[in-house]
Amino acid sequence: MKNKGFIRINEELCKGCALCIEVCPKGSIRISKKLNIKGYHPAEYTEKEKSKNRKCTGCSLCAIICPDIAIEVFHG
Amino acid sequence: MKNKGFIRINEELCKGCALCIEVCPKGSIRISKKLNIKGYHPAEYTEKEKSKNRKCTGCSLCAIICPDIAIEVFHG
Amino acid sequence: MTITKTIFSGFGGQGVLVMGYVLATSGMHDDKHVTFLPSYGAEVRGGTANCTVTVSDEPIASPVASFPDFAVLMNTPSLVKFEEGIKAGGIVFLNSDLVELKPKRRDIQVVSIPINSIAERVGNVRSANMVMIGAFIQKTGLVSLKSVIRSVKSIFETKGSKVHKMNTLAIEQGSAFVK
Amino acid sequence: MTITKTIFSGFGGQGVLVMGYVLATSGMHDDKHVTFLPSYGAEVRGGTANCTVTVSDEPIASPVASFPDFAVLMNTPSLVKFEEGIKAGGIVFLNSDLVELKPKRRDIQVVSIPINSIAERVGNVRSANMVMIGAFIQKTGLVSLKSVIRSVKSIFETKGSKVHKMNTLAIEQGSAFVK
Amino acid sequence: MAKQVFKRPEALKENTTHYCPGCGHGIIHRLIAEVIDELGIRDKTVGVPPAGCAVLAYNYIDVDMGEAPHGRAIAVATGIKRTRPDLVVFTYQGDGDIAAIGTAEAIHAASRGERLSVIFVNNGVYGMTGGQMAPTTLLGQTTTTTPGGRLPLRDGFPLDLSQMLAVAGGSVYIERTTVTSPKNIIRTKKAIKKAFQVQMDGLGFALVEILSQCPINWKLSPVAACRWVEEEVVKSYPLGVIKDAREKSN
Amino acid sequence: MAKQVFKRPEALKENTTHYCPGCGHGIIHRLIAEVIDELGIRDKTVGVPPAGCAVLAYNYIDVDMGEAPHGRAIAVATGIKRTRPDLVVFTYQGDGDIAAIGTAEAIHAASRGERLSVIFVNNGVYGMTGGQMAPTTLLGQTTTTTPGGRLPLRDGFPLDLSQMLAVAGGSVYIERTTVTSPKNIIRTKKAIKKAFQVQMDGLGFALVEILSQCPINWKLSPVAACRWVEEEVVKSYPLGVIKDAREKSN
Amino acid sequence: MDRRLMCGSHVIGEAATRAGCRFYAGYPITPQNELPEYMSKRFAKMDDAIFIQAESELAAINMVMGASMAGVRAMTSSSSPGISLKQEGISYIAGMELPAVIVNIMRGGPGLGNIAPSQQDYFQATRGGGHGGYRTIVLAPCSGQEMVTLTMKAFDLADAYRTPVLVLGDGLMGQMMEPVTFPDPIDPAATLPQKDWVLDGAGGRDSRLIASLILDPIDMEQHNWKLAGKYKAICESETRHESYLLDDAVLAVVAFGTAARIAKGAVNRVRKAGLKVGLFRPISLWPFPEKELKALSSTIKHLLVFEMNLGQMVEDVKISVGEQATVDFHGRPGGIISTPHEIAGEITKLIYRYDTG
Amino acid sequence: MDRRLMCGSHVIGEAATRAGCRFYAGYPITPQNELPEYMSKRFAKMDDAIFIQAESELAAINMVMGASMAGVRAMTSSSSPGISLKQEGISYIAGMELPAVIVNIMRGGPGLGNIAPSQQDYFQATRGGGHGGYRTIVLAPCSGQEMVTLTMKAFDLADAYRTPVLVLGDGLMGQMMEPVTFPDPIDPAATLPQKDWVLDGAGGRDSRLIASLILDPIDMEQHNWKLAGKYKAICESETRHESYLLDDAVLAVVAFGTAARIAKGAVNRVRKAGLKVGLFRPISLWPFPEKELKALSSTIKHLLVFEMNLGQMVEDVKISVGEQATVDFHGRPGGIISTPHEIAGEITKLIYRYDTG
Ligand SMILES: Cc1ncc(C[n+]2csc(CCOP(=O)(O)OP(=O)(O)O)c2C)c(N)n1
Ligand SMILES: Cc1ncc(C[n+]2csc(CCOP(=O)(O)OP(=O)(O)O)c2C)c(N)n1
Ligand code: SF4
Ligand code: SF4
Ligand code: SF4
Ligand code: SF4
Ligand code: SF4
Ligand code: SF4
Ligand SMILES: [Mg+2]
Ligand SMILES: [Mg+2]
Repeated sequence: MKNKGFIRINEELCKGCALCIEVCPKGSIRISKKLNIKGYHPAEYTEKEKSKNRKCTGCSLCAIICPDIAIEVFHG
Repeated sequence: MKNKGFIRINEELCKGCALCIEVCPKGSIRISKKLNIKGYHPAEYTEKEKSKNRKCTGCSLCAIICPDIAIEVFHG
Repeated sequence: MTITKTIFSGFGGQGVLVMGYVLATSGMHDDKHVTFLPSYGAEVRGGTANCTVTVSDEPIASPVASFPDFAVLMNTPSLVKFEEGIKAGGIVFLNSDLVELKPKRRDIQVVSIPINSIAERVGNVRSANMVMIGAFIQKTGLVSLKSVIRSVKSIFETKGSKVHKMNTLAIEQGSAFVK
Repeated sequence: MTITKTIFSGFGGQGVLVMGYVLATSGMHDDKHVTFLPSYGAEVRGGTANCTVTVSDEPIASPVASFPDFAVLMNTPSLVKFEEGIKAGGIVFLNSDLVELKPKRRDIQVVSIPINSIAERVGNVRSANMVMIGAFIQKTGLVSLKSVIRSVKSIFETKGSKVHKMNTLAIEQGSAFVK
Repeated sequence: MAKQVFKRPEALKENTTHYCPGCGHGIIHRLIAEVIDELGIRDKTVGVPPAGCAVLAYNYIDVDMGEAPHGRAIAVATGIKRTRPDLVVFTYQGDGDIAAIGTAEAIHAASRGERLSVIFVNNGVYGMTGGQMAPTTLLGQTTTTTPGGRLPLRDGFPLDLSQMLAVAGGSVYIERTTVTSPKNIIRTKKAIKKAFQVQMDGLGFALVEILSQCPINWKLSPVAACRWVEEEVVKSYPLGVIKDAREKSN
Repeated sequence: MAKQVFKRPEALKENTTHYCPGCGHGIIHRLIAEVIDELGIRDKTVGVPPAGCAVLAYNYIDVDMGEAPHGRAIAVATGIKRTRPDLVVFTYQGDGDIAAIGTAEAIHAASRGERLSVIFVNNGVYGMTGGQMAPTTLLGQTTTTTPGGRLPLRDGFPLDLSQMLAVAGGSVYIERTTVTSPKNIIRTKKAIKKAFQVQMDGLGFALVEILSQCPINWKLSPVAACRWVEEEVVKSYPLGVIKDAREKSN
Repeated sequence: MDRRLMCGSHVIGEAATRAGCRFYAGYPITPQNELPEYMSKRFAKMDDAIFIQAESELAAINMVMGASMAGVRAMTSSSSPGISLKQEGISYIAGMELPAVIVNIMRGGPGLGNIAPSQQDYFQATRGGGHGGYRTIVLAPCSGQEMVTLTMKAFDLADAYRTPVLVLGDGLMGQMMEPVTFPDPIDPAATLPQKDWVLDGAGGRDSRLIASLILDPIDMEQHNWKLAGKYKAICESETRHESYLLDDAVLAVVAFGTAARIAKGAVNRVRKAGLKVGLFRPISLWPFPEKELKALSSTIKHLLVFEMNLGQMVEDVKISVGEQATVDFHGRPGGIISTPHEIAGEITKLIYRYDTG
Repeated sequence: MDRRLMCGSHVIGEAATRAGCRFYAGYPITPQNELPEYMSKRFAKMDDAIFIQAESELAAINMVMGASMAGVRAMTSSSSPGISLKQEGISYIAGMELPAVIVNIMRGGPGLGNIAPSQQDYFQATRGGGHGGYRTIVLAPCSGQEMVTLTMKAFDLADAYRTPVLVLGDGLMGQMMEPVTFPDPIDPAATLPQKDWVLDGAGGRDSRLIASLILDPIDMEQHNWKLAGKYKAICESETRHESYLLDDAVLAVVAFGTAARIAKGAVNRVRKAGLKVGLFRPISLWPFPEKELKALSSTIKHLLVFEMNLGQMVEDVKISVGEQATVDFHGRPGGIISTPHEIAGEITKLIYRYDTG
């Protein structure tokens, strides 16, 4: 599907600040229950890269605000 | 005579800067030929305290600008 | 044993410094010599917080513990960092809810306690450190329970009696777990 | 005499430092050891300017003169200040146009010169210091006239030949007065 | 094939930062790195980090860096830039660094028109030392040295350094932005780029003041901290271009 | 009988000043002394002189005085005033003192609204040390450290500290005057009196910037120096009230 | 009396307040932020006490100068780099003979260094890091309780001699908590003698001047000799030190502050092993207890100086004992806190080297 | 070669320029205003040289820090109070191992003091007035010509050891004019070796860092031991002194800078009277010529230290000679310049006291 995107979150870089969640217009990110090695609950992407039903548009807003450059954004 | 004034210049306080001369509307002050102990040619009042023909009005402009408080002004 | 050193370590936010402070204050109430030394890495953010408490019958030379008698470790990185230094025969107190690794050394005693679970049962994860203190005191007998309760009460003085009750309960539960 | 100290003193603006500088440079040209030390009271305004020049056949220890051999005094306050310190047998050069007092000491030689009058005759009061230097050199023989002319020329290099001619004339007139 | 549309800029090293969760410093670092990449100046850029939370900026931004004493970044940068005018020199400074101890250095560099790009990260507190009052702290704001909140009579008023720098004859471009939302972040990046460009064009002193969030010392969640900037902080420090004399000095 | 209508104020000692002929410092000293006399506050005034030509101000103005290191007069005055709010504390500072080395102290005291009266004597050079460039030196002006005249690229632009201080939240009254003519001198005296009054009313920070003549370092006669202030200096430093927030802060 | 568990920085703050300190100006720097923070809270509750967070260390020391001119007991504090910035001000305070208390909670250096405990500013403190050859009294506590007594003493000495007094701690001293007790606070207005030199408005008296400018070299020299006389008096009356197990010792460790504390632990250790070793702890670093150490060296022939730096106090030790005793040095610069074990090792090595065991 | 009559401050400026100095930042202060003034004029005529009149001494030293990071030979200068303000910066420069030359034309103190020549900053210069236990090389010329050689040497040493070097003069040294000759200027671009650590943009290489922050105590300690190693090497290779008429002497005057010059005059005087007296003049104050003085004291048993202060170098002399020689001190603090006559009197007194005439 065109114009759709997905993101990858590096769990070990993430500090669970939730800013990405706040700005995502599609609600595609949430805080995970697990703890990473630094003791944070990282953000997790709620959609599947391969899924056709992704709401994520690849708008990059999450990545733009991520203070820890934990998010990579892809189109396609 | 009413409204007339005169000034006294303390020669040893004076540094001969000539600011008083510049501001005197009556031209009643000039630089003296003598040197004071500090090596300056002091200002001198050209009029006589007792004279009736004084032009000096006691306006105090000279005293106001004197940086060395070398001038006293009198009325009467 | 006249001089005992304990290290408390965990994430910032786990109340690690409060545990140390409670132990040191309690030692003081028991008329022992005590020192409390926080790690003060404030100029650099992140990482683990830790502190060292010394309780002694004699004046204390160094408040630092190269080889602590006891280590209270609230998370995995703390175990990684401090396991090696613990005195042979010493005791490690682990928060088994969060520490995923197992100590490798065989010459130390390991006390594993599901601190977070107990705390949640008591009513609030935030009292995890009180649970741990309860267990620690029970096991080591380093200071009197009475002094601990007194210390905790005074520390949380402004927080009201509800908090005090919960803290007391948490200490008791921790204590009970290792009894 | 292998080491000679001279003090130059007067109002700021009388070219006192230039006189000292001319003497020191001339000594240098004569291959002597020289030092020139200005009074550097720049942090406080007013008062007299003075400098000390030492001319010597040997390296100079102190550039300061507690007891100068010569004193060139361009105004009354300078005489008041320096008379006492002059070495017995020393020479005082006075600008008689401006110095109203007479030296009290009998053990020093006094050379009085109407510096300002001579300078005005030469064409400019501002060359008063050159008149004095001429007299000073003539009387003391401390440095060669040749070197003095050379020094003065180089100092006023940028001022052109007219100034140089006037300076040379002033030096000659000063010299002639005490010859 | 999936195409990557957002990735770490080249001028940013792959280290995890030491900053607290949600801290604005990380965002600002990335923006600087992106600007350096886009201008293609990594090989002629020199940065001067502050004493402040960003003291370790050199662990992240991958350019030559020379550390300055607290408050003296601009003086150090001046020494570098004057002797090597071909370099692009920027400072990165907190509000304590530039608006307290380094006030004189900032004002005089602006007055001299030093060709520097200053990234001024205003988070209203001394982050690194544990949240004491900064000159920029808001009235009423509680910090570890303003018990009960900042009182004007005791602690003074918030200081608007950028407005003061705008008075200086040599300052060419001054803008105030935030990094609290993607929109604001994009604006901030543009401002940073302009600040670099002003230097490269030899025009004079350029500064971007970024109102940044310090969740840990404000005792707010990162999201709430961003909101607080947008709702409260901007009242004392209005956003926008404070000075743009690029035409004039051209 | 002749009646004396102008005489030395009581708060001025009878010493000859060490200032050069025509220097503005002497006039300003007298004005301060007159204001102290008129307000009747000699017995509760403390002055803080600078390092600068006026370093010996205590030899002339007859009040308690405490000397400050160069540039720190305002900090010293703050220490005095805060612990003894009943006193009237003024500083007397040159442009090098307050606008160069003491910039930060001035700006932060203004921002804190310290209840001080600052007499800022701007003569555009470092008088005491022999006429070097000051931050306030005019463009093109030759000094002992600006051979060939001040060049903006090399030496920077003239600094307008008073305008910057006006930005500060705690500054209440700022005016710029001269002492080049009787009229201006009378205005200056009024300004000084206001600056004292603002402090006595507990309103905040007050400053009078006086453009003063330094004939010796400008290499002008005193009369020409006054003219130069009136014709040239005021172009860069316009006269008048720069800030008056007395109502507001009342 | 009430024992309280407090960190060193808080202890200093409380002790200063009880000693009548009513003005504090400072600027944050680790590892002493707890001190300005404490003062801000403590003074906020008092009517007559002023806390100012200054815009810089420079401003802070000069504010203290002003407060002292106005007659108030005043204090500032910082850590190493910030103390360097205060050097000009300290020189002025010394020159003007003003009392002031300056706290340095030392950290690792040079430069920005780190925030670990260190004793690298000994020279700066004892030789006057500023210009002009003045001296400052330097007191170096080694425990919380001693911080109480020495901080309070610092204010008394500052007033008595009209001179700046430094309290020299390090990150460990500042951060460590120990139980302490405080004496009752004094009321400065009621207790302290009036100062007849303060600036408080020339009411009914001639105007006063406090200045360090002395243009005439003759007067300046006289002033410096006067200061020298004062310094001599201080040297004669104000040396402080602790002797620990020295009576029968063949070797003495010489150490101050944190290092001394650790050294004491080491001495206890080696004593258990039968070695006759004691500790000489200078408490006043300036005036250095030179005579006392000299006297000691007539019987104890071996000294081991232990400092958390590259060797600074060791110079004072050498000057004190001349060739009467061997002087060895062990140093740890940069923030690693030695263990008593390590120092015991050094002691033992020396005992064997000199064969005095 | 061309001899020129120049004041010391101008001499330093010209020598620095000829040594390849291409950056100067400073702030006016008497008695060294002639130096920034000279630099402003000298550099105005050069294309590749930068003069900045900084807004303060603090800014100046930090600008020099930056210029040095960029690889340029850089200098600042001031007089005592201004040098105090530079202490933090000097500590950073030492910590970051940057070359820099700092000139202190000392004046009387403490505080604002006066502008007369003085040697009161010896401790500050030689012990590092800043924090962190670093050291700076300190060179003390005693004549115009030596100002030429030592100023130029200062730049070489600064580069060779990557360390700040102080040139220590006083008001007399700075103001006095003497004839001097200069060597040909070097072209720094052509003559000086490239520095492989400078900040000039990470083109074709990894990015570089110059910093003094070293958070880990282990690394910090290592860095300090590295500095200590460098300091040891400097002590071994870079002591400088002058011996004057010492071969047969029974008493030596020890003095530096202006004091040494006057002492030399005194020695000449008493020699004429038949007294066997010489002069030992430390030229490098740090490293202090300790070994050389120690060696001397095996034959010369009486030393008279003469300083224009209350006694500072005298400590180094005592440390050097231990009890091998008597050490007496004569000091003049505050700007009075002793006469050779006065010092000759002191010498004579001692000769009689020790009965070694
Ligand atoms: C001379 C000096 N004083 C104080 C410090 C301690 N210090 C380090 S960073 C800092 C202030 C940090 O605040 P800010 O500049 O606002 O940066 P932030 O941490 O908030 O980003 C201080 C006071 C220091 N390193 N050096
Ligand atoms: C720390 C320090 N730096 C420099 C000086 C030297 N100094 C004394 S006054 C002065 C500047 C004087 O200029 P300004 O403040 O404008 O006063 P003015 O003499 O022109 O009235 C300077 C640089 C000093 N005393 N202390
Ligand atoms: S790219 Fe846009 S839509 Fe996708 S997760 Fe990020 S913010 Fe949400
Ligand atoms: S913004 Fe970045 S750091 Fe924050 S939660 Fe999202 S991914 Fe994690
Ligand atoms: S009082 Fe007026 S008229 Fe009289 S001399 Fe002075 S200026 Fe002239
Ligand atoms: S103004 Fe005063 S100092 Fe100047 S000439 Fe007139 S009387 Fe003399
Ligand atoms: S303290 Fe504040 S500024 Fe510093 S890293 Fe944490 S959030 Fe960021
Ligand atoms: S130098 Fe200038 S400011 Fe100083 S006294 Fe002379 S004229 Fe006045
Ligand atoms: Mg901040
Ligand atoms: Mg000025």
